Amino acid sequence: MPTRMPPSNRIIRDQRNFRVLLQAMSRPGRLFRLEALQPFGAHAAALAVAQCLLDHEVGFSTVGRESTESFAAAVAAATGARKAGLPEADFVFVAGPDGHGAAGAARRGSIDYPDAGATLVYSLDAQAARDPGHFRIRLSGPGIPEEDGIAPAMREIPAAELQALQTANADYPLGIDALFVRPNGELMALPRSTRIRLR
Amino acid sequence: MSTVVHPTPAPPADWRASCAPGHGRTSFAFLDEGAKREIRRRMLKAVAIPGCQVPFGSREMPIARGWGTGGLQLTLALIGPEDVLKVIDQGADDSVNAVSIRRFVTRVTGVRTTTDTPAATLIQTRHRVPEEPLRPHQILVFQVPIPEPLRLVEPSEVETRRMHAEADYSRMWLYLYEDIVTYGEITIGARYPVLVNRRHLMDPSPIPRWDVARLNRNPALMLFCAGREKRIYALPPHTLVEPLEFEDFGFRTESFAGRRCMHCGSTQSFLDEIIAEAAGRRRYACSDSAFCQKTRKAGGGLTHRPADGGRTP
Amino acid sequence: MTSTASSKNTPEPPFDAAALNRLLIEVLPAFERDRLAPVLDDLWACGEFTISRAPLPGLLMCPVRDPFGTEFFLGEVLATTAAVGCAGRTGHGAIIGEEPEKALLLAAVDAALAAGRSDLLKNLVRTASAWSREACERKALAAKLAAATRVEFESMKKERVDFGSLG
Amino acid sequence: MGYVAVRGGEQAIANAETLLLMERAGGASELLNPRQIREQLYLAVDRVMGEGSLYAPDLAALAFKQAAGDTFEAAFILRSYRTTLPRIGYAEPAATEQMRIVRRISAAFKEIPGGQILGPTADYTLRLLNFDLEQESAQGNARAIRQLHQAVADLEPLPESFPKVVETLRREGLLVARAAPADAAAPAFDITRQALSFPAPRSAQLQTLARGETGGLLALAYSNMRGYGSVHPVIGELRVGYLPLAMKHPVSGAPVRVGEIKVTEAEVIARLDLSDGEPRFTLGYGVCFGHNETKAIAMAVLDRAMGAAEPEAPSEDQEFVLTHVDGIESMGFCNHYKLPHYVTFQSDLDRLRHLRAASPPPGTAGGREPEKSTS
Repeated sequence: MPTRMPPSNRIIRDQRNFRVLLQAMSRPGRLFRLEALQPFGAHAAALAVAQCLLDHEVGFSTVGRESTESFAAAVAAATGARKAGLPEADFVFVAGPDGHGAAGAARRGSIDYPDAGATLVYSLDAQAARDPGHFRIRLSGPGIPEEDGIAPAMREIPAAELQALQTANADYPLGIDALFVRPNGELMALPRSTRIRLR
Repeated sequence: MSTVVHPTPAPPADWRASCAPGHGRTSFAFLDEGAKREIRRRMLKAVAIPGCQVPFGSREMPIARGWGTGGLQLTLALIGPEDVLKVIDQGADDSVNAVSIRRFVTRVTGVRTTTDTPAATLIQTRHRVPEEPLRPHQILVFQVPIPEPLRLVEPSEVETRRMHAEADYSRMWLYLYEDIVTYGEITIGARYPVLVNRRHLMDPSPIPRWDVARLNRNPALMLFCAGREKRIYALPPHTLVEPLEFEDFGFRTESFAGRRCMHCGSTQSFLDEIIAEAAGRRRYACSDSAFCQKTRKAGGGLTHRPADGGRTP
Repeated sequence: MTSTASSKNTPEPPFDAAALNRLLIEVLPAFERDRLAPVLDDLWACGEFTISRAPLPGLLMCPVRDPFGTEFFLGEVLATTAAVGCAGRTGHGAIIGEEPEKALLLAAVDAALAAGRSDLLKNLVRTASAWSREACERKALAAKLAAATRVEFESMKKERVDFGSLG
Repeated sequence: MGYVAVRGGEQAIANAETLLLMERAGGASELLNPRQIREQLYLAVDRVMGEGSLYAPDLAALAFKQAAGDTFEAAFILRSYRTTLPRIGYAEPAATEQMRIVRRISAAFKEIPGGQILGPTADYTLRLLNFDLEQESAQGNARAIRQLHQAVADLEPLPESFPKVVETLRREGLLVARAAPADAAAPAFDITRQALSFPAPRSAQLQTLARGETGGLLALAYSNMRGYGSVHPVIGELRVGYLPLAMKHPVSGAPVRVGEIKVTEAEVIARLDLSDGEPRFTLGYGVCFGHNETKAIAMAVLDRAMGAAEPEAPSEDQEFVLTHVDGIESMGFCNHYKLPHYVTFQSDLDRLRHLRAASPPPGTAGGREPEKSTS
C-alpha cells in the first residue's frame, strides 16, 4: 500500500503556487502572490508558473520586444517542455506587458473543445509605468461579485493589450486565458470569461 | 531518462540501500507530479470557462471507477500540508465511502481532517452541498458520475459536444416540456440541469434540487470531476447558475413541509427518510450529519438561510 | 571500441558498449537478484564508480507500429533506470522490470566505457562470457522447442490419424 | 421505504477487510506464493497485465493473489499502481517483424514461409478434465520435459524472426496500402494522458482496444461475426512471441536494448475495399501484452469493424465500442451502484409522492403552453 513520503520543497512550492493560480483564475482582476523561483530574476515569477504547470507533455512559445531566447531556454530548462510555434503553443510566455500581437495569434480552441485555447503568461517589467487608461476599464463576469465590475489590479498593462485580449475572446467560449506576473511574484488573471469594457 | 535526480552522488558502498524496495520514491498525495500538473492545467481551463466540460487524462485510483475517482484526483492535485480536509457522502462524514476516502487521503498526505464545515479548507463531497454556508477561501470538490447533462436526451458524445458548441439545448427544453405534458410535473429528482453564466448547460452532479440554489453566486470555488468519463468542470465564485425552468412552470425543490429532524429538530435542512423498525413508521434525520450535531449542541438554535430560496410551494 | 584501455588489460570480446550491453540484456532477465550482488561488490571495489542516480522504477511507454504504419501505444512496461559516474562521465542503465541491481550494473558498464576505462570491466567481461554461453544454450533450446511444433500441412495429409481412438 | 447507509463505518470497514483476508487465506491449504502464480497461472497473469495495461509479471501475479483470482480486480490494482510511478520515457517503436516467435499460425494459407509453428497451445487438446493433475508428479513432469529436450536436440532451431504473412499479399498488391508516410508520422495519441474525443484517431482506437477487457472485446467482436456487422475474418497470421524493446540512450541517442516482452498479435484479413479504385483486401489488427489469443483476434475484428464508413451495428460504431470495452471503468461503474444513493432516491421519492398527491390524469396538462423563461 502507498504510504506518505516527506514531500520535497519543489512539490510543496508547486502545490502552493497552483492554489494561488487557481484562486487568481477564480477571481479575475484581483492581486495574488506566488512564491517565485530562486534565484530571483526578471522572469522568476513566470518561471514559477512554468514549473508548476509545464512539462514534456506541453508545448510553449515566447514572444516580446527583448530577445526571448534566454527566456525560452530558462523555461525549457525549468520544465522539460518543448518549444512550439505560436499558433500551436499551449502556453505563450510574453516578456513585458506588450504581447506584440500574441493575443491575436495564439490558439483559441475549437468549438467542440474550447479548452484547447492557449494560456498567455505575461512577465511584467518591475519598472513599467502605470497606464492611466485603467481608470476607464471595468471587468465583470464569473468570479467578480460586483455588479458594476472592478478595475484590474495591475495598472501597468497597456489598455491596448487588454483590448487585444477582449478581441481574442469575442467568440466566447473560444479564446485565451491570461496570467500577469510581476518579478516579486504578484499575480493577476484574466480568463476568457471576464468581460473587459472601456467606459 | 528520469524526472527524479539525486543531487549528491552516493558512494557505491551504499548501493545495497539504493536497491532496497521503495528507495528514492518521493510521492506526496499518491499521484505522480506529472499527473498533478496535467490535472492542474485542466482545472485552470475549467475555471476559465465556467460549466464547460474539460477532458483530462484521468488516472486510475485505488478506489473503483464510479466511486469518486474524479473527486479524489482533484483533491489530491489540490491538497497541501496546510489544508484541512472534510469528506462527505450523502451529506454525512461517517458514511462508509466518505470514511474510506478520508482514510486514504490522510494516509498519503498526513493532512488534518475535520467534520466541521467552516473549519475545512477543502471539502470533497458526493451528492450534497453542506447546509452551512461556504466561505470564499473554501473549495468544494464534487464527485460526478455522469458529467453530461444532455446524456438524458442524447447518448452520443459527438452529438452532445455539438449541442454544447452551438448552445443548442432545445432537446433538453423539449424533454422538460414533455415531462410536464405527460405528468403535469418535471420529474427530474436529483441531477437537475442548470445553465451556467448564461452559456453552458451543466450537470450539477446528483445533488438534490434542494442544493441547486446554493450553486448560484456562491462565494466559494466549486470544482466537479468525473473520473470514469474523464471530465473536469468548474463554477468560479459568484457565477450565475440557473436551473432550467419555464416562466409559468418554475423549478421546485423537495418539500419537507411539516417534518423535522428527529435528532436536532431542524426544519430547515435536507432530511433522510428512515424506516424505523418493522412497523414501517417513517422518521426523518438531517442528511448533513455535521450540521445536525452542531444544531443539537446549540440546542436547536442554529439558524441559516433556507436552501430553496423560498421557492418551495 | 574504447581506445584508452591499456593493451595488457584488454579483455576478451565482445567489448564495445553496444555488444556488452546486448549481451547483458540477454542474460540478465533470467538472473535472480542476489546473483548480482557479488558482481557489483567486485565492480565497486576499484573505487572508481559513484552512484549518480539511485535506481528508480518507472514506466516505459511502449509504442508499436501496426501493419499500416500507424504508431500507437500498446501499454506501459515496468522498467528501472539508474545512473553511475566514472572518471567524470555518467553512464546510464535501463532494464525491464523492477531490477535495481541490474540497472546499476548496466549503468556502470555504460559509464566505464564512456570514460574509456574498459579495464575496470575485466572481471565482469570474464563472468559475462560464461553467462553468455548459458544464455545461448537456453535460447537455442527455446528455438528448437518451438521448431518441434512446426507443422507442414501438406505432409500432415500423409499422417494416419485414428479418429476412433478419440472415443 | 427508505434507504440508509451504514454510519460509523470505520470499524465495520476494518472488520470487513479482515473477513476478506479470512476468505482468501483462512483455509487449511498452503498459502500461494506469487511466483507459483506467475509461472503456473501465466495466462491469468498475462490477462491481468493486458487489461491492467502494465507489463510487470511479478506485480500482476501479486495482484492476482491479492484479488483472489478476480482478473477485473487484479487488473484494477495494477492500474492504480501505475498511477504512483513516474513515466521514465518512451521505448523506441517496436517492430513486430522482430518478434522472437514461440507460436505462429495462418488460417489463410496452408504453407507460409517459415512454416506454421503451433507453439504451446491447447487448441488441439481435448478439453477433458484431467484428474491426473489432482496428484501431479513433479518427477513425471520433469521426465516428460527431459524427453522432449532430448527429442529436439538435433532439430534445426527456428530463425530469430519471421517475415509477415500479410506482406506476401501486399507485395502482390492485393492488400490495402500502408498509410502515407505523413499520416504514419502523426504522433500517437495517448489515452492515458488525453481524454478520448470522437472521431478518435486510429492510434487512440488501437490503444483503447489493447487495454480493453477480454470478455468485453469478445462480446462486441462476436456480435459482429455473428451478423450484427459484416466482418468475416480470416486469420492472416497469429503470432505469440517476445518483442525486443529499446530506448534511446540519454546521451548518445542511440537505441539501447532494455529487454523483451511477451505479446500476442493477430492480423485478420477481412472484406474488400474499393477506395482507391482497385478492389483490395483490408486488414484488422490486434496486439496485446502476454499470451491472449482471444483478445488479439477480437481486437483485430473490432479494429476492422470500426473502419466501416457508415456504422450499421454497435460493433461498427467507434464511440460505442471504445467507450464500453474498458474493464476497469465498466466494472467500477457497475459496482458503484452499491454505494448509498439515498439523497438522490429521496429526491426521486419526493417527485413520485408529489405526482401521486396531485395525480393529474395524463394529458390534462395540455392546453397550457409552458414557455421558456427569459433567463
